[in-house]
Amino acid sequence: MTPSLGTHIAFGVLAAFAVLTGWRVFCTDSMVRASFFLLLSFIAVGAIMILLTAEYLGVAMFCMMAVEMMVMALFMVMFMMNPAGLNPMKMVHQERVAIVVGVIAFVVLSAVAVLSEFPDAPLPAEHVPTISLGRELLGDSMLVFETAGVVLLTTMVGVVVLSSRRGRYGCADDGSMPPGLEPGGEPAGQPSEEEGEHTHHHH
Amino acid sequence: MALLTLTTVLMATLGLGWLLQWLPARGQPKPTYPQRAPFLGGGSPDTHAWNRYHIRYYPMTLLLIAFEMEMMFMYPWAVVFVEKGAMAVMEMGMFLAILSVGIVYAWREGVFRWQ
Amino acid sequence: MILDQLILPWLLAWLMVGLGAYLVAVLDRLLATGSARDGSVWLAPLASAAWLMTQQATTTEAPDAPAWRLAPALYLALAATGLALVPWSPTLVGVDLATSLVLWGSLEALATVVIFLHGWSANAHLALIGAYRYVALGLSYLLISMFVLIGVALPAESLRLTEVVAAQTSLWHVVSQPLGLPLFLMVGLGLTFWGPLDLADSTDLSGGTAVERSGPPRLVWALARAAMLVAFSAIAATAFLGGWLGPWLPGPAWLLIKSLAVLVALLWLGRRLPRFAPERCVTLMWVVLLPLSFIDLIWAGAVALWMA
Amino acid sequence: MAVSWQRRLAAHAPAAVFLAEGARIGPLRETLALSPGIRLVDTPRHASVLLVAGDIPTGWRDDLRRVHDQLPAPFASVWCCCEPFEALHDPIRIDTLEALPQGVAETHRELMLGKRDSAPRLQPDEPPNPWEGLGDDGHGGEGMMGGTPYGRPMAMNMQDDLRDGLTLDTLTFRLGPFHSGLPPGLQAEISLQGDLVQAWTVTRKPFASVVEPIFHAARQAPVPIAELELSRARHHLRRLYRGLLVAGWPRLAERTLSLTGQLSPNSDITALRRSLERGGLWRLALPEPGRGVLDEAQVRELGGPAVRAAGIDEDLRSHDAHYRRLGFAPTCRDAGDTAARWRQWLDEIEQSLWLAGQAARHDLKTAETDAVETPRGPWTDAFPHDMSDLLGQVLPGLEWGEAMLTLASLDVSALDLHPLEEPWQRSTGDREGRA
Amino acid sequence: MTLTTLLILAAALIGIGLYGALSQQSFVMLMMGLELMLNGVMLAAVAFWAFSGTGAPEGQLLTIVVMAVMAIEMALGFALVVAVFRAKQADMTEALSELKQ
Repeated sequence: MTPSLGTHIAFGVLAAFAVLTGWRVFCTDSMVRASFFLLLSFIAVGAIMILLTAEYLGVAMFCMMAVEMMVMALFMVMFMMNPAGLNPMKMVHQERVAIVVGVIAFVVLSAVAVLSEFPDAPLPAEHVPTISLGRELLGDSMLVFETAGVVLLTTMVGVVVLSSRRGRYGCADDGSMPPGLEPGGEPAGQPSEEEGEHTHHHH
Repeated sequence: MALLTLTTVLMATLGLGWLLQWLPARGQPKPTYPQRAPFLGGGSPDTHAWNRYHIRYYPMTLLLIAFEMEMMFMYPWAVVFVEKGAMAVMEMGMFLAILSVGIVYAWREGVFRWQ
Repeated sequence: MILDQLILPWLLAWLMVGLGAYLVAVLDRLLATGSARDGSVWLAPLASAAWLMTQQATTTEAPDAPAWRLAPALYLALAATGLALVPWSPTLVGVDLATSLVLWGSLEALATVVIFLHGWSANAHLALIGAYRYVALGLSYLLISMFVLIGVALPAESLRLTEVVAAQTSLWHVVSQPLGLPLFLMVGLGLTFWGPLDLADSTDLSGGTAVERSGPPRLVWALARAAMLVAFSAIAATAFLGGWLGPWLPGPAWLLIKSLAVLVALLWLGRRLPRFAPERCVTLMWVVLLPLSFIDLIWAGAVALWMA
Repeated sequence: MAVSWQRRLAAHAPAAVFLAEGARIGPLRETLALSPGIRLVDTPRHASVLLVAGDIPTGWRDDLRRVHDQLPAPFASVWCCCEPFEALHDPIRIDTLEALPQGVAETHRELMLGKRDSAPRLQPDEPPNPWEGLGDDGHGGEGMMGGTPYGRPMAMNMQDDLRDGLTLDTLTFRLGPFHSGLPPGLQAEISLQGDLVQAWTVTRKPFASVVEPIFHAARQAPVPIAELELSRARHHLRRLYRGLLVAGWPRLAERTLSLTGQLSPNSDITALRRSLERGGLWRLALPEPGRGVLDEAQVRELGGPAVRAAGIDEDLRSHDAHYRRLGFAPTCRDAGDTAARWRQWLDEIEQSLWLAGQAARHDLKTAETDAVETPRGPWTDAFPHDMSDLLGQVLPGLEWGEAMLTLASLDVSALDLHPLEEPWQRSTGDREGRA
Repeated sequence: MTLTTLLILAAALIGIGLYGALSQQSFVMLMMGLELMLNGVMLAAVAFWAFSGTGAPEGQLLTIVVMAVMAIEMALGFALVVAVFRAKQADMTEALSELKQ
C-alpha cells in the first residue's frame, strides 16, 4: 500500500486532532466535555484506521466509542459534584511524576518505533479486510471468538451483580430500596455495620 | 476517497447549520440576564441546573456496553455467514444463547426497571 | 472526478435535507386533524421558518457554549451524512462504503450523544431531564437496530448498502424478513424522537431539550430532526424495500417513492400513539422488541441459507 | 423602512402564543386552541406573543414579569381583562373575546412587518448574583463548589444525603404559576432527585376554577338535566384535552376538544375511547397501576370524579329524585390511582351523554337546588375548596412525567362560587365550539 | 503516513493516557486515561497489520480484542465504582486505597 499525498495530509490533520483532543481530556474543567473530547480522539483514530483500509474497525470504533463515552459522561454526572466544571478544578495527585512518566513512555515508545526495523509487508492489493476478519473469526480464531462471547457474558453477569441492588446474592443493600425520599431522612445507603459483609459479596 | 467525501458532507453541513444560526443572529440584541434564566413557568431556580444527577438506568447502560461489544463480533460474522453455512449457524446459536441468558438474567434482576 | 465524487453526494444530501424537511412539515400537518386551520399547508412551514429566522436567539445563564452552538448543526450534519450513504441506483451512490451499514449504526449512536448534548448544554432544569431521559431510549434502541441491519446483511454477504439492495432482486427483505421493517420503524421513531418516542422534546417538559431554544438554532434543530427522519426513511427503504429496484421507472424515482412510503408510515405512527413512559419504553425495547429482533435474525439466517 | 421578504413571509406564520392564565377566565386555552392563525406554545422561548388573560393578583405579578422578559425579541404582550404593567408604554388591550384571536394574530403580523416595536424588558439586566471579576478566576466561583459562578450558586447538598447507596444531590426550584402543565396560578417548590420528585410544596395556591354558568343557575332554580349533563361532559372533555396534551398526543387531544363544540345528547365517544385504548394510553403512557393513589380521607375531601375513581359512590345526583327517575347510579372505578382517574373521565362523559339523552326525551329538570354535583365536586352548603396541598402528598416518589400526568388527572383548585362575568361567560357554554 | 509516524502517534496517545491514569484522582477520570492508552494500542495494532503483517487477519483480531477489553474494563470498572461507592461513598483513588487497609 502506497499512500497518496491526500492520505498523508489527512493523516497529519487527524493525528494532530487525536493528540490535541486526547490532551484536552485532562485539562478541561467540565467532566462531560472531557468525555466527549475523548470521543473525538477516538473518532480521529477511527478515521485513521479507515485510511489504513481497516474500514470495519474504524467504523466499529465510532459506534463502540460513541456509546462508551456517552456512558462515561453519564457516570461523570452521577459521581462528580461539579460535572459541568462551573468552578474550575484540578483533581490531580503526583502530577509531576505523572508528567515525567508520560513523557518517558512517549520517548521510549517513539524511539522503539523510529529505531527498530519492522518487516515491510503491506496488505495485498485485493485484500478485503472485513471478509478476512470474518473468516478468521469463524476459522482459526474460533476460540478467541467463543472466549470473547463467554467473557462478555461473564461481564454482563458481573455488571448486574455489582451494580444492581436487587442482586440475588443476598440483599446486598436492602436498606437502599426504595430510595429514601424525605430530605434528611433515613439514609438509604448501606448501613455501616454491614459493610464487611457487603464488600464480601463483590470481591 | 470515500472518507474524504464523508468528511466533506459532514463538515459542509456542520458549517451550513452553524451559518444558519450565526448569520441571522449577528444584529440581534444580546439576551438580558432575566431573559437567560431557565424557564420554569415564572418560577425561579435557586441554583444552576447542572448537578449530580441520579441516573436511575445506569445498570442498563453497563449491560449495553458488553452487549454492543458482542455485536461488534457479529458484523464480520454476517459477511461470511452464507459461505460458512452450518458452522455459522452454530455460531449464531451460541451467540444468541449468550445474549438471551444475559438478557433474561438482567431482566430477572430488574435491570430494566429503573430503580 | 471531484465533481461526481465530492460535490454530487454533497449536493444530493443537501437537496434531500431541504426538500425532505419541507415535505415532513407539510405531511405532518396533513396527517394532523384540523390542518387547514392555519392557512395554506404549503406556505406554513416556510412562513414558520422565516419567523424563526427573524427571532432573537436566546441563550442561558451559563450554557456549555460550544455544545450549545454546535448541537443542532451536528445533528443536521449526522442526518446529511446518513443521506450521503444512500444508494440511488447501482451507479449513483453518494458514498459507497464497504461498511455503510455499520456506519449508519454509528450515526445512530452519535445521534444519541448529540441529542444529549443539546439538552445538557442549556444548563436548564427541564432540558436536562429531557437529555437524560433520551439517553435511556437512545441506548436501548441501538441493539435492535444492529440486529435487524445484520439481518439484511446476511443474504447480501456484505455490509455495503448497494449489495444489500442487489440481494433483494428476487425478493425484498420486507417480505423475506417480515419482522425487520416494523422493528426498524421503532428505531426510526426513537432516532428522531418522534411521536410515541418523543422522550427528548416532550410536552410534559414544555419542550424538553429545546425548551430554552428560540430563533435560528431552533429552526436548525427542527430542520435536523426532519432531515434525520428523511435519512432514516431512505435507509429503511434501501434495506427493506429494495431501494432503487423496480420496473418502468428509473432507480432514483423508485427510491424516492419508497422512502416517501416509509416516511408517511412513520409520521402516521407518530400521530397515532401517545408518548410512552420512559421507563416502560426501556423495558419494552429490551424485553419485547430485542427478543423479537433475535427471532428476526434467526429467521433471516435460515432464509439466507435456504435461498443460497 | 423597507420590509424584507423574509419578514413579510414570517407575517404569514401562525402567531405563537404563550398564554399566562389569570383568575376567572374560563376555558380560554381551549377556545384559542381551536382558533385559526394561533398556535399555543408551552414555553415563552417559542412564542412571539405573550397573552395575559384574566386577573393577575399582586403576588403573582413578579412571576409574570419574569415570564414576560423571557420571550425572545421581537415580541409583544396582549392583555385581556388584566391591568398591563406600567412600564409598558404601548400595551395592547383586548377586552372582548370575539376580537381576541384576531387581535393576537394581528399583533404577530404587526411585529413581523415592523409596524410595532418589540416590547421592552421589564427587569434590569443584572445577574441574580454579582459574579463578574469575583472569586478565584473572576467567574464568581470559589473553590470547588462555592461562590456564585456566572451568577448562581451551584447545586449541592449541604447535608450528606445518601440514598440508593449513592450520594445523591437534590435540585430545588420553583415551578409555575404560568406553566401550562400546572393548574393556573399554582406555584410549587419542587425538589428533584434525578428525575424523581422528592418534595413538592405549594407556594402559591391555584386560582379558583370556574364551571359553566348552568351549574350556578342550578343552585338558584331547577335547570334542564340534559343541558346540565352536556355541560358536565364538556368540562371533562376539556380536562381530557389538557391531559392528552401532557401525554404527548396532540392529534387525539384536538379531536377530543373538537367534540366539545358539537356535543349533543346523541353524541358518542366510543370512537374516542377506542382510539385511546388502541393507542395504548393506559398500557404504555399513563403511570402504572398503583401510582398516584389517593387514600379514602384524601378523596373524600377532594370530591368529584376523584372520589368515584376510588370506588366510593358519592354523587349528589343520586339524591336528586329526577336523576333517580332516569335510573342514575354513580359510576365508579376501584383503584383510585392516576390511571383510574383518567378512565373515570371517560366513564362520566359517557354517563352524562346517556343521562342527557334520557332527560331530553322526558324533558326533565333537576329536582334539587341546594345540592348540585359540579364537575369539580359536590356543592351544597359546603363547596370544593382548595386542595393543592394534597399534591405534596401524592407527587413525591413519582417520576417527572408521571407526576405531570397525575397532576393532569387531579382537580385541586377551589370552586369559584360566582359565575363568570363578561366577556368570559360567552366563552363557556355551547358557543365555544363555534370555531 | 508511514508505520513510524503511526507508531509515534500511538506512543503520544499512550503517553497522554499514562499521564492521565497516574495523575487523576477521580476514578472515572482515571478510566479515561486507561481508555486513551488502549486507543494508542489499537492504533499500533492496526498500523502493524496494515504495514507489516501481509494482511494477516490476526492484526485486526487483536484490535477487536483490545476493543473488547476496553468495553469489559469499562463495564466492570463502573460496576465496581458503584459497588464501592455504595459501601464507602468514595470515588477517589486515594480513598479506595484506604479501603484496602
